[in-house]
This record gives sequence, structure tokens and C-alpha cells, in this order.
Amino acid sequence: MLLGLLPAQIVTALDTVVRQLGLQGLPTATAPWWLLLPLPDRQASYAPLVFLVTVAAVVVLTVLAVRAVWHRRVRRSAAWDCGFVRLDARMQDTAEGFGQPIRHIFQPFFAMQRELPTPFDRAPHYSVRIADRLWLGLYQPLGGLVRALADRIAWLQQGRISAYLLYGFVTLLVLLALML
Amino acid sequence: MNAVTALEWFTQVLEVITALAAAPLLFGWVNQCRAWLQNRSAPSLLQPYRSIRKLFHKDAVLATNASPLFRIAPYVIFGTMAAAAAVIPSVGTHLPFTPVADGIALVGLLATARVFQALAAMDVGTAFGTLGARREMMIGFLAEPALLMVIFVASLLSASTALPAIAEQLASQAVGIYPSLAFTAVAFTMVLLAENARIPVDNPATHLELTMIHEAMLLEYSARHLALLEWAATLKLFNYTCIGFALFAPWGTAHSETPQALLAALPIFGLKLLVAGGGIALVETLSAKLRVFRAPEFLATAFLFAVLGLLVRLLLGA
Amino acid sequence: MTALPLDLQILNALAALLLLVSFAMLSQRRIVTLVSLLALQGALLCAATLLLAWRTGENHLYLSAALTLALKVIFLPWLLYRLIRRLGVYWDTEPLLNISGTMLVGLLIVVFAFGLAQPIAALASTAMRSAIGIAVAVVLLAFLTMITRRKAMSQVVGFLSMENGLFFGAMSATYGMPMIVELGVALDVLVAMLVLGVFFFQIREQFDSLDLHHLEALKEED
Amino acid sequence: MAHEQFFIDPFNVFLVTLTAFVGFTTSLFSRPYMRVEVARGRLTPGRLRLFHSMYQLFMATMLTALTTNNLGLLWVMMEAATLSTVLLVTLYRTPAALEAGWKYFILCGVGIAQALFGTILLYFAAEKVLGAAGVSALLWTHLDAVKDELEPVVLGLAFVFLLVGYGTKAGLAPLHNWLPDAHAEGPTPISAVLSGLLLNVAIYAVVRCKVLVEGSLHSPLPSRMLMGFGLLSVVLAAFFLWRQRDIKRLFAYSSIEHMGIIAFAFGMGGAVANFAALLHMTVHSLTKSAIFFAVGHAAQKTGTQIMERIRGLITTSPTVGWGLMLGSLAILGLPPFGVFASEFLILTTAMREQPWATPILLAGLGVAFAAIFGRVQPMVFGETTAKRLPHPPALLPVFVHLALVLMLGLFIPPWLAEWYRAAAHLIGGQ
Repeated sequence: MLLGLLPAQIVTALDTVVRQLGLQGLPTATAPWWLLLPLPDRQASYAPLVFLVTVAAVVVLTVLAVRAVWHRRVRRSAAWDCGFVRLDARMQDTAEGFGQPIRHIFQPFFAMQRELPTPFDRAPHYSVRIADRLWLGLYQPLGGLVRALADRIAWLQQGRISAYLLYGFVTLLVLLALML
Repeated sequence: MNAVTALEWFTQVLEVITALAAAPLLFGWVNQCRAWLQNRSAPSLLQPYRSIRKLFHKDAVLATNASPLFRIAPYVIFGTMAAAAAVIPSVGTHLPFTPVADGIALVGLLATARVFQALAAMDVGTAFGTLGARREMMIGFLAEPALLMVIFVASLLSASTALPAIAEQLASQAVGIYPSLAFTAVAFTMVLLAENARIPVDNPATHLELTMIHEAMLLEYSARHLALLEWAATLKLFNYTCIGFALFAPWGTAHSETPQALLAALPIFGLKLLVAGGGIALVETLSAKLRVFRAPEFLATAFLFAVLGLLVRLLLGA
Repeated sequence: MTALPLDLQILNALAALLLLVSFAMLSQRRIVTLVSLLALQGALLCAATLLLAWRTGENHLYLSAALTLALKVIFLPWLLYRLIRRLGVYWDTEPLLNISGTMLVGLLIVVFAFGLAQPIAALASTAMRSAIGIAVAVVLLAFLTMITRRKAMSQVVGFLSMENGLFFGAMSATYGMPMIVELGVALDVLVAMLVLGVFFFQIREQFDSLDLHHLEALKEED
Repeated sequence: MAHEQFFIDPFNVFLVTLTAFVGFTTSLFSRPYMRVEVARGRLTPGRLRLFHSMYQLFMATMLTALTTNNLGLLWVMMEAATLSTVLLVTLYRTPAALEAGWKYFILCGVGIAQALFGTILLYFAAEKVLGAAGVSALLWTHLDAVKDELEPVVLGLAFVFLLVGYGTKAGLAPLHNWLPDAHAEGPTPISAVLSGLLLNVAIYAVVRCKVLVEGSLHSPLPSRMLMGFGLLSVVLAAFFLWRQRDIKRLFAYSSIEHMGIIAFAFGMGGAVANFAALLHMTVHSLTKSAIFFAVGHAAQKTGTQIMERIRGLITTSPTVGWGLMLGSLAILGLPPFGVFASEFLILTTAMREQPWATPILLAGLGVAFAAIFGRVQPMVFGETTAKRLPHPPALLPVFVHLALVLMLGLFIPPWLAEWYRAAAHLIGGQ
């Protein structure tokens, strides 16, 4: 929030770091504290605090205007259930439901298995399993490769002391041959 | 930063008031054109004003489980739309508000309005509210990049993202054929139609809950809240048309804050509104409503046009 | 080659004998004879040191010869014999590679050792410079015996014969190491033997046999 | 002649302080730890006395090895260090401990014997130049002064023997097989000291010889060999980490990996690489001993070293949990800690000088990170039914070490940096 509302102050603070690094800092613009001037100032400036205050002012103005000109009477009653008898919590939309359209648009990016109940199902149930293609395509094979490699390398450490001595012996001979 | 003169404040206030007043008029005019084009007898031009006034007098009926957010949201949405009107240069371009917010801040403001609308829709928890919110978010999710691309292409031409500066730059440019602007204009109209729930994406006059997007979110509202939201919707259409004028038809807006210039600019602005309203109605009657999951393709083409405009601008330099 | 003086001839003969004993140890299966071969190797080393000391007049060599005699010819073999009798381990099972295979590899290694020692011998100024090759061969052969053995005891004997090879190397290259180092090495070997003795008893206690295939539990392949 | 037997130069001064400090903290840690072990009946009081006496002997041998000027004596001290620790590794008298002890003794004994032959060859080459001056021919300072006149061929062969000899003690790749068994089976203070200090002393010996050989040989072969050993260790250890079920073996392999990184850095040579290697030696021994302290307590509390059976340390005893977690994050080279600083320096120099080696190094580090973090995280944060332990264990040394490593990661005090720079210059020569 602070960074959003007071960018100019933070940018000038960072500017000192840039100067210390010997790079070219911001031009010493004389913009008022509430204004954020980009480098070529002609482009477009932005004053977050003033913007927020104006919008809030307009909102408050509308509230007062409506309250003043018209009335504030409120009456409570049941939500419109469009003919359905009993609305309960289970019928409420879930987050997954909320994301369904976007997921539908980006279908190819998700490896999604969906089980839709057919109208003739005795016990219809709906389930969806979403997996990240990258995880299936890249990470799992990579993990499998590392595990397989680890198993093969584990054979090196097979417990017999004569094998270990042989490793030492062979390294010594190879290095000596290399050195000649 | 030249001192902000009183006249500039005058133009600013004038713009907001014209927006508030003219928005329902534009909405009424579009409905009238549509009716004529579909050779139906048109409702009167002032019908939106009458319905808004009627709603303001009714008692507000709130759902039992409605939270305070439900009651505040209409005011916030209306407030943001009014503030957006202040940022967009409809009549004059010398606005004190220019340094405060540029095009991108404007898109942010519209996004906040959309967020509040979606939250309010989901607040009561009825199936239709969430249905509408979900679809609105989908549309918004796809329309925003296209809108930003449009503003980006326009700012490429005029080296500034502040809408008044773009308008001034384009107005003073020699009139010629700019293919990049043409493509971006097409993209912008498609975004306008999608964002304001016009025909190809959502039918404003529909009563079929399953097909609604914008209307589904307002189902739970009544009386003054509904009035505010209706008015905000008309204001949103008005704002979008003003953005369209600023980016693609900036001639005739007053480039100085003197009263005579403003007075001269008003009739031209009225004429532009009439033409735009007629255009929207024509497009609506010519096209049929798309299935909800065809809307992404529609908006993807909009984005494609905007990017095409960008490429043409960069490659051909026009 | 002019006829070498008598003592050099004897030294070279002793070096050749040392190589022969290392070969013998490589192929020996009875642990008792293995230990006696180790004692023989120690004796040969001691004789060579004495002869070298007499020839070059380096008096610290006499001390080193006495040390080798006491440690490598008398004390350690006696300790090993006692351990063999106490633990009753007389036979070493078939080594990994059969005897003829090991001999062949041993030959290759000796050739390699000589090839290796050639440049060093050329530079050495000591009388016994040709013996450096033999020293390297003895060290590598001892290494081979340790690899191919299956009993803990024979591995230890291989380790000690490697120490003998190293001492012989020092002898032939530089008339022995500085005294302080010789003492240190001798001390280390002595302590190593005591530790190994402790080990034998513990292994015997845990596995009631000195065979190394019991000591293969810690591995990655489970 | 006697006054030249011992010497202190920038290279071994920081190692001596490090060894003394870690030795001190480990003895602090081992006192309560071993008393609990005796109380548990895993040790008889007699063996406890053996432990403490051998521990002191071990510290003595390491400190003399670091300060002695005579390379022969350096070898004798390394052999003595092996002897003193071999008894400690078999302290618990379990079959596994016995096997680990036997392998440790035989493999290191044979390795060290090669180093003796290397020292003989070194002495042989030195005698030709310094004349048969008895002891002074083996004094490092003398040899260093005259190293470019030494015979290159003999020095080359000597370096091979020394590298294989001390390399076995340092746990470099093909000769590392004894290390995981020895570090896992011995009591925890011993694993901490073995992993933390003895490996450093072995690398110290290798570098001492490399300085001499590099001076006379003028060919990049010794550095290439050291780099080869280093890379092989990093890669092999990284893949070994994947199959571990015992926590101490896991961190033993991690020691092999870090020794590989240090060897690779010394192999690259140059002032920055040497500086980074010295820094890495310091932070590695501090972090690794801290981890072993935490692991010791974790194993003692849960009674097992098998990782699957240790769960939810953070709930049962938070100090151990936090100690282990922070230690593992430090050893894996996460930024605020010193290990990241040194690994960063090594990688950047490698990228500049040996670009072909960097992908291998990065792959090794990546695989190791995945393996260790994947196992430690469930151990610390997994859910467990065991309730919280009444008395928090005395884990002050762990957090002192980690604080030091954190400090080294954030800011290296100028005098320490000066030590490292002088040592790097001494080793690098340029």
C-alpha cells in the first residue's frame, strides 16, 4: 500500500542507491511531493494519493447526495430463490467453480481429467483432477532420471572392502600412467 | 506545472456533469436506434431517466444475509465511474486532472469497479450472482489486455499515455489514413461491446438468467442501489465512447479552457454522441449473441487487432 | 657393465629376493606361511639396510636396521602367530581372482612399476638406484594382495608388507628417511598392529570368523 | 635446526584457530551427550574414558599436523589421527560399527601408505637440491624456497602418490567409500569432528604438496587432477544422497560433496578461487559440526537414525528442530549463510575460468539440494504423535556455529579477510 500511495518518495530513496553505484540517477525534478514524474516528464505523470482521495471523495459525495435527496429506508427479506425451494450452503459456488471459465479457456495448458455424471447414473458424482503439464512433462521424468542414476551409482558402494581397495588401486595406476 | 486556473476547474466540473446527465440519454438513444432498426416502436428518449428516478423513490429490499459490502458496492461503483468521467477528456482537453491519472490508471479504475461489482454479486450467494460474477471476470480478464494494448498503440503515436495529451496530439496531426489507428479502432469497438454487455457478448435486454452476464450481477439489487448501478452502467458506456472519441475522433474538442471554445465544442460533441449511439445500435442489430464460451474468441480477435495495429505502427511507422 | 662391486651385487640380489617373496605372498593361501614370508621379507630388508649402512657409513641406518629387525622380524610375526593360534584361523579361502590370474596381474604390475621407476632411477645418486623400481613393485604387489584376500588377517599382512616395501623404497632412494620420521613411522606401525589385534578379537567375537564377507553389511544397494 | 620444526603462516593459522574452536565446542557438546549415552547403557564407563582420552589425542595430532613444518612428521600425525579415531568409530561395538572401523582403518591405512611413498619421493627430490642435510630436506619452508629447482618428473609422481594418499583421507570421489560408514557409525561428536576438521587437515596437506609441485612442474596437470577429483566427488556424492535412509550417512555424503567443491576450487587456483575455498572450508566445518550436533540430539531423542522414523522435530523439541532446519538450509547454500557466499565465489570464478565445469557443478548442487531438503523437511515439520519433551537439550554450540556462519555470510571482518587473502596469495602464488 505504502509503495502504491507514495511511489515518489520511495523512488527518490532508491535513486541515492543508483547514484552510489555510479550510475546516472533521476533528473532532480522539482515535482511536488504527491506527484510521480517519469524520466521524460512529458509522457504521463501519476499521483496515486490525489487519485485515491478524489475517487473516495466522489464516492462519499454520492452517498451523501443519495441520502440527502432521497430516503434511506431499508427492508430485509429472503433472497430471490428463483423458484428453488431451499437454498443451502452446499449450493454455493466454490472457488474452483469461480475459476472454471478461465480454466476452460486455457484448457490446453492444464492436463485435466473430468468425470461428468451421465443422466442415467444411479449415484452421479463429479470429479476433476487438474495436473500441471510442466510437472508431468518435465519434473517427473527428471526426477525419475535422477533416481535411476542414483540406483546405478549406488552399485559403486557395494560393501566389499576389496572393491574399495580396487577403486583406490585403479585410480593410483591411472594417475601414474597419466603422469608419465 | 502551470498554475491550475479556475477555468480549468470549470471545464473539469462541466465534463463530469455532462457525463452524468448525458449518459442515460446516450443509453436511451441507443435503445431507440435499436428499436427503429428492428422496426419496433421505440421507447421514449427519457425512459432511462424515468426508470432511474422511479427506482430512487422505492424502498430498498435487502437479502437477509446481505453484508455491508452489498450496500456499499453500488456507491463505490458509481463513484469510480464518475471519477473515470473526470479523467477522460470529452469536451475539453485542458483538465487539472491530467497529471493525476493517465490511461493506465484509468484502466485500473475500471478494473476496481469490476471487482466491486463481482464481489457484490457473490455476496448474497445465489447461484446467478456467482454465475454472473464468474463470467464478468472472464470477460474482464480477456478484455483488459486488449484495452491496454489499444492505449499503448495510441500512446506510441503521441508519446504519452495521458488521454488529453493523446487527444491533442492526434487532433493536431495531419488528417491521413493511419492503418494502425484503424485496426486499433476496430479492437476498441469490440472491447467496448464486450465491456458494456452489448449484443455479441451479452444481451442487455435479456431476461434469460442463464445467458446474462451483466444483468445476472444486479439480480439481488433493488431501489436506489439498483438505480445507482443502472446509472453507473450507462456512465460506463458513456465513458467508453468518450475514450473512443479521445483516441480515434479527437476533432472538435476544445483545446483551450476559454468558455467560448467549450461552448463551440459542446454541439460537435453531441453530434459525435449521436453518431456513436447509432453505430452501436447498428452493430448490435447486425450481429447475434455469441455462446458464452465463444466470447473468448471474440476478445482474442480484438486483442489480435490491437497487436496488428501495433505491428503496423512499428513496421510501417504510420 | 663393468662387474659391480661385490656388495652392490649382494644388494641387488637381496632386492630381487624381496621381489620374489612379495610374489610368493601374493599367491600364498596358508596364513601361517604368509606370516613367515612376511618375517622373511623383514629379514631381507634388515640385511639390505645393514649392508647399505656398512657400505655408506650412514650410522642412522644401523639404528633403522635394528628397528626393522626388532619390529618387523621378531615382534610382529610373533604377535601374528599368537593371534593365529588364539583365533584358530589357518586358511584363507580362494581369493577373488584365481591364483594364476593374480600372478599374471602381478607381472603386469611389476612391469608397470619398473616403467614408472625408470626416470627416478636415472636421477638417483644412491648406489641402489635400480632397486627403486623393485620398491615400487613391492608396494603395488602388497596393494594387490590386500585386494585379493578374503581374510582380515591376510589383509593385515599385506598392509605390513606394503610398509616393508615403503621402507625399502626409502632405503634405495635416499638412504632412509630422517630419523625422526623413521621413529614416527615405526611407532605408527606398532600402534597399528596393536589396534588390529584388538580388531581381530572384536571381529572374532561378533562374527566368530575372520572372513571379510561378514563385513559387507554397510552398502547402498538395499 | 630445532627451532624450524614448527611454523605458522597465513594458511594454517586460520585452520588452527578453526580446529581449536570446533574441537572446543564439540567437547562441550559431547560431555552431556556421552553421559546420556552411558546412562542409556550403550557405553560402559570404561569406554567413555577411552572416548575422552582418544578425543584429546586426536585433537593433539590434528593441531601438530597443521603446525608442523616437517612433511614427514605431517604424515606421521595424519597416521596417528587415523589410529586414534579408528577406535572411536568402533566405540559402540555393534557389527556395523566394527565393519565401519575395519574399512576405515584398512582403506585409510593403505591410502596413507601411498602418501608415505609420495613423501619419500619428495624427500628424494629435495635431497638432490638441498644436499643430504638430514631433517632440513623435508622442511616445507626450505622446500618452498627452492621449489622451482626441484626435479619436475619426480615431483609429478610424488604428487600423484600424495594426492591419492591424502585424497583418501579427504574423502575425494573414488577413494571415499570408507567415509559414510565411519561418520555414520561412530558417536556423534566423532562424526562432527571427523566431518568438520579431519577432512580439512587432509585437504590442507594436499594443498601444501600442490604448492610445491605446482612451483616445480609448471604444468596444469596437478590442478587438473584436483579439479577432476573435485567434480567427480560433487557429482557422485549428489547422486548417492538420493538413496540414503540414515541421517548421518546423508550428511556424511554431503561432506564428500563439499570436500569436492573445495578441491575443485583449489584445483582452479588463482587468488579468488583460493580465497573462496578457504572460506568454504571454514563455513563448511562450522555448519557441518552444528548439523551433526542437532542430528545427534534428534537421533538420541527418537532413538533411531532412520529418517522415516524421525518426524515432527519442531513439535517434540523445537531447539533441535530449528537447529537442524537452519543447519540444513545453511549447508545447502541458501543466501544469508556463509556457504552461499563461498559457493557463489567459486561458481563465478568457475564460470570465468572453467566454463565447461560449471554446469556439472550446478547439476551436482541442484541434485544434492533436492535430496537433502526433501528428507530434512518432513523430519522437522512432519506431523508426529509424540508429545513435547520436558527438558530442552543444551544446543548452544549449534546456534553459536550457525550465528558465526550467518555472520560470515553477511560480513567478513577485515582481519579475517586479510588472513584469507594472504593465504590465497601464498597458495596461489600469483
